[in-house]
Amino acid sequence: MTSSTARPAGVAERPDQRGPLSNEQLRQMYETMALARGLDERMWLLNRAGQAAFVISCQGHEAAQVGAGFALQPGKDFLLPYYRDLAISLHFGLTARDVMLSLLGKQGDPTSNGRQMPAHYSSRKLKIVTGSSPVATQLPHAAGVALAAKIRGEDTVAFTCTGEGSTNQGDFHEALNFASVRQLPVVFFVENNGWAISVPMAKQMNIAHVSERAAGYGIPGVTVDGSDPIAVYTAVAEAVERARRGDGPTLVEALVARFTAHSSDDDDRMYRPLNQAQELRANDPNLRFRARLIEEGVMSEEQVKEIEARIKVQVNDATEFAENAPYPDPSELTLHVYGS
Amino acid sequence: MTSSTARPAGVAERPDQRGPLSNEQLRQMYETMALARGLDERMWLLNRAGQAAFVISCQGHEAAQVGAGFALQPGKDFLLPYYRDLAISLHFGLTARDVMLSLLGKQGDPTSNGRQMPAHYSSRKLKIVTGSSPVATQLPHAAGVALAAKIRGEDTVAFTCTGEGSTNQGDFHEALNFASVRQLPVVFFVENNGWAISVPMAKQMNIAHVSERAAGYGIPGVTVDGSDPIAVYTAVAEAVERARRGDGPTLVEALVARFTAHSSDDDDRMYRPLNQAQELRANDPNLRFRARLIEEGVMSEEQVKEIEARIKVQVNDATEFAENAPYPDPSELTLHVYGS
Amino acid sequence: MATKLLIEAIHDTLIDEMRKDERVILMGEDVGARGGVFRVSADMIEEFGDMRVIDTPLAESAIIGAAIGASLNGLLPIAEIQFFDFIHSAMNQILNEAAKIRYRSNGDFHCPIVIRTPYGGGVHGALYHSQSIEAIFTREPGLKVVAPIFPADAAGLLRSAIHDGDPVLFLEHKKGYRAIRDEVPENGHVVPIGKARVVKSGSDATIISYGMMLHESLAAARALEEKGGGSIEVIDLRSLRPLDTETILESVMKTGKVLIVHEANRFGGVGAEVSALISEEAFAWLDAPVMRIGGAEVPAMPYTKPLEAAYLPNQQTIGAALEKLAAF
Amino acid sequence: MATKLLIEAIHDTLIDEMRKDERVILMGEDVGARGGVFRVSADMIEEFGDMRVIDTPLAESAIIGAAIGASLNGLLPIAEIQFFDFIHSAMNQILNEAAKIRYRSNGDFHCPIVIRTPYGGGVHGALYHSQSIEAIFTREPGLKVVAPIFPADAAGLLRSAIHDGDPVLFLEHKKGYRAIRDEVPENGHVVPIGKARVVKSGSDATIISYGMMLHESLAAARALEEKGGGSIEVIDLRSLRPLDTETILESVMKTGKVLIVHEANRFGGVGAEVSALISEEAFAWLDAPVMRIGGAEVPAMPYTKPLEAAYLPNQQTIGAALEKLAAF
Ligand SMILES: Cc1ncc(C[n+]2csc(CCOP(=O)(O)OP(=O)(O)O)c2C)c(N)n1
Ligand SMILES: Cc1ncc(C[n+]2csc(CCOP(=O)(O)OP(=O)(O)O)c2C)c(N)n1
Ligand SMILES: [Mg+2]
Ligand SMILES: [Mg+2]
Repeated sequence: MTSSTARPAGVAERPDQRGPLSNEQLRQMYETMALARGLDERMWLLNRAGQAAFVISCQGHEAAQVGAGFALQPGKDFLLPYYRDLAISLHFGLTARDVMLSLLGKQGDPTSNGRQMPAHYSSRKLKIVTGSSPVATQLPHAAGVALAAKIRGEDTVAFTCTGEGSTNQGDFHEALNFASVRQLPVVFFVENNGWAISVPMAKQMNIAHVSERAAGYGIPGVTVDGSDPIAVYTAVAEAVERARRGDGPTLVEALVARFTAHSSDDDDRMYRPLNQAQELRANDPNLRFRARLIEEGVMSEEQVKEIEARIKVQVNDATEFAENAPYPDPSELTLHVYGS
Repeated sequence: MTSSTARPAGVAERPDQRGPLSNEQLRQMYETMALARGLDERMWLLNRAGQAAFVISCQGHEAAQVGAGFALQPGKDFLLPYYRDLAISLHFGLTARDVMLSLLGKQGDPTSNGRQMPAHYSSRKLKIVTGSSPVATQLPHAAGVALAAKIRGEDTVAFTCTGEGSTNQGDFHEALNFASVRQLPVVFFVENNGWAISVPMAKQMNIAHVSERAAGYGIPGVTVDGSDPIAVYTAVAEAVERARRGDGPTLVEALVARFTAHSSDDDDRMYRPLNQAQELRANDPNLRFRARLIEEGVMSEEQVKEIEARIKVQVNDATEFAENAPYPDPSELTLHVYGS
Repeated sequence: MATKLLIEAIHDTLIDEMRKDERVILMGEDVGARGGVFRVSADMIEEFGDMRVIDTPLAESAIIGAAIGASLNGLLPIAEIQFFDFIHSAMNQILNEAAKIRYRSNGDFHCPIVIRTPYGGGVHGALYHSQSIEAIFTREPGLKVVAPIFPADAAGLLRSAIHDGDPVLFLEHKKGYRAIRDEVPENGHVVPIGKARVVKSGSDATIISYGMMLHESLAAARALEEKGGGSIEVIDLRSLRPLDTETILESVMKTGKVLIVHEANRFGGVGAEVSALISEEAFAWLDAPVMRIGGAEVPAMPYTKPLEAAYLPNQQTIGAALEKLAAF
Repeated sequence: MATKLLIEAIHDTLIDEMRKDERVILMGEDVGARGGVFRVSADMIEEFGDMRVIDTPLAESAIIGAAIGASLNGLLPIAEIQFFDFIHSAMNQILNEAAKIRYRSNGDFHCPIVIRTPYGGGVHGALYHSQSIEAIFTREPGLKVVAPIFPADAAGLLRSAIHDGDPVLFLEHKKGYRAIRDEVPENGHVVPIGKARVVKSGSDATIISYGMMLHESLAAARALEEKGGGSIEVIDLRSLRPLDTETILESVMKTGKVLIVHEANRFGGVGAEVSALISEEAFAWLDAPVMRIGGAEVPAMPYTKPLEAAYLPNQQTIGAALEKLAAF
């Protein structure tokens, strides 16, 4: 399989299978998806209440992110995320408190101590690499992270994410080409929600699937249903194996939905019909995955209640913790410009 | 046909045909190829004699360039060339004297009046658009030239050229994507000589043909034998028709050979075996085309002699003319920074 | 004379010029149905259609490169870069191409494009939605750079920029968009590129500024005068390249004391050139060192309130510098 | 002490550091078998192999971006940009990424890369093989910029740059490569980043310069002294960011007269910052206006001999300015 065109649109390679995942792992998958959603919804409340100046959402992307995350080895592999990657960042070890501290720009925010906008997830300890706001710049970084691993003979994988609109940037092209020429252990993960702020897919590129771009670099390109975490897990696991084997990069496109406006600064009613946003939510991957796990006997109603309860506690605790945390002192402004 | 992979490498779509070209046109084709070669060889002599500080060659690319040129309408279509495009620039109306004036940086050089390095072919009158030295920047320009034509409803085509190594630049990606999304009348012509200075194709990209990159933009990609001007004419004519019809851009890759070192500042013996350069010359497209036209009765030995004679006169005249031309006056330094 | 917000003056002038001249087009990310992320181009795609108001793919180098190409084929393109902070990947097209086309072709070609972009901070935009990196562009011969902060100047300079034969970087302070309201003359008001404006005349010292800091400077100057601290002249550069040397030097020769204020960091900022120009041309008239105030000398403006506030100069820091200057 | 060309000092130091530290790699266009277009990395791929000496595809943004990523994963990458004139498409990676990584992560990450690139003109390189656009980079907090023109300084500063924890732009004057030969101390000579050097001491005026113009300045200073025109101090900045404020101000306070000379155009050049700094910090010591000499105020250096010569400052133009300064 070297291109999505080998398959009907948006259909995963082995949608029926769930791969070698234990029921315990499947429940963890769901819990991380649900925690991300819970935090995300709380962030919007804080924004509407005037406590958070800016929010940008993972809502609709959780299944794709967590499915991918389970194919990686947090602590060993590197994650180079973009601003929608709350769910996979949680899977890599970022905590609810970390997220709320950065949302409110409070002292102790491990991603930047309040310097960056929210959603710029970062932690050297967790191997989540600091990113900027200009899109696609993390793709060449991922190639470089993988280059270092390859030079040292390690089987670490660099996993980097971006949106489909960002694949129109020169850095996307240069990064995939560089990674392919050097056969580097990197996976390029595109979360295709069909919109770049207000610009629909058709005005962004003249192809049906981003994965068709893989052909230009001589690497495999896959399109998976991003609403099915197991399908995403399967596709990413294969890409990760390929990378560890030394067979080079893969471009994986997950078809997802953007439930919210682009960000709290956007109003999507200007450019997409309200009913479209509603239709998208009607097919909520989190609800579908929960129903499926219950139906398949992987998770009991009891366990669901426990999970929801745990999440409620975490979200409340994180919110309170961040609200009570102090702001960085103004004297911090000039720290960390240079190391020496 | 949307990718070279539909065809064995380097074989043109209709190699047996010569398209609707008259014998007169075929002889003109040869004469332009030969004139370009004659000028190019003279430039090296002037460089070795210390009269020209810098030379960069079209030797080995002439057939591809002139074949393409005959599929266009000079005076109507725009050419956005790169530094090897001497032959197609001559076809568009640049004269031998123009070329020699720019080689020696003399007053009256129409391309820049001695400001740019040689081989930066340019003339507003001839619709040859000024270019820089950073590679691939002319590709977005070509998209823009085509955008203006489309907005005004003209059926003008923008034809732009670059080398295969330069297709690794972000601007290549962004230009082809933009042109495809807007379905612009532009033809992207890649002269693939297998080398980016000292870097062979295999270290530049992990694909067999640059034309495979077309798939990522949803446009046709073609690979043609650049040593056969008629095959190139046929492929480019089809791309030009497509553009004039309003059916958008095409990526045409011509497989050519670089007979010389990268430029007069390079010594290719450091990175490619001498015999390789010699083998390439053994298959000289100019000689093969001449033999073919004679063999097919398109051109007589007589006419060949006349052509060679005309070229000798032109090259000598241009050299003398440029040698005797004055240098720009130092006071010119500060002209044309701003218009007002 | 109508009273307009800065953003309204720009919006109305764009529409006016596109109605008057078919060659004018607008291209950029989200400029269509969204009307731009700040709504500068609100309702324009409805009036002019998507052949003249173009939602581009997310690729800044292509936006500028295609605008350049279109300008070489007879159009007068206005390219919007969504945030100044995202202009970097287009720098090759701006600095090596647009700015050099006239010169390298010995005047055979020219490149009449306008690059509009929101810049500046104080809106919780953090490191990548707050930048003031104009000095990267003002050092480039062949390029013009303007940064109007009054609605009338924005309208008048945008008109000049659209019809200028050379590439013009048109900087719009995003905090000023809806913070600055003022009168704008009707029908076709034009402000020439390269002319500064004495916003307030004075005799004891001169403040040279532009952008939102011009308003902080005005407030500081007025506050000082009210407590009898001296009469301060305030100059709005408006054009950052070319600089209005004449207006600058005239004022310096009158007051003998200069404070330069901008939001960008000091090192290598526009203020450095203005200061160097003044020492070269008006040294004999100086009664005190030319002083500069700028944003903090850190990579960019942080997000969280207290750090953002600490980054920016303000009426108080400017006032303190004025008193130091007056004391000389 | 061995005598070496500037290019030999760089070449030998690269090899020495790559032998000493496995984390050091070199990546760029044609750096392998070709040894770089100027042969700075001659014979290195043979010794270190193509895992540590990497011929990259023709894509500057990927070269810098991948170097950044490699540095974040434990390597000390040296990225070569074939000509300074081609660095523009990597500016997003350099200015928005490398320079801001430490700051934006609150010191959690840092980016120890070196960007080596040949700059400067006088070699018939025309508009795109002659540029001196260092001021674009010196204005960026978070980035360090050095421009050694003596072989010993090149060796010593390259060593410091490789082991510095922050991104360093290392500028190599291409005309100086084979024009400048001088002594280089053996084994591990180090020159700290941020320290200028008084190349020649004097008492009547100070020339502050760097790059090839430093040598033109020295020649002009000596010529003036020979005809009894006064004793001129000449300072080689060597580091353009951080600037050695101390050495600069000490000299100004001693001589009271300053001429700044660089190959880059004056407007917004490094000289503007140095001049502004001097008026702010040493105004009371100045006996004359701080003067600047730079390349012509045009988009870039033309190709043809007479125009290239007219673009560049030289001993004569510098000498003339010195005499003007002395006359004050
Ligand atoms: C280089 C650059 N240009 C513009 C922007 C402004 N911007 C932020 S997100 C965005 C759209 C991104 O769309 P996509 O890549 O599809 O990601 P999504 O938000 O849909 O997940 C734009 C234009 C930016 N961040 N960086
Ligand atoms: C952006 C940029 N980087 C580097 C160079 C230096 N350079 C000039 S030509 C060249 C190789 C181009 O190879 P290719 O595109 O295959 O064209 P060819 O010379 O083989 O025809 C390089 C690296 C340049 N001109 N522009
Ligand atoms: Mg999207
Ligand atoms: Mg080539």
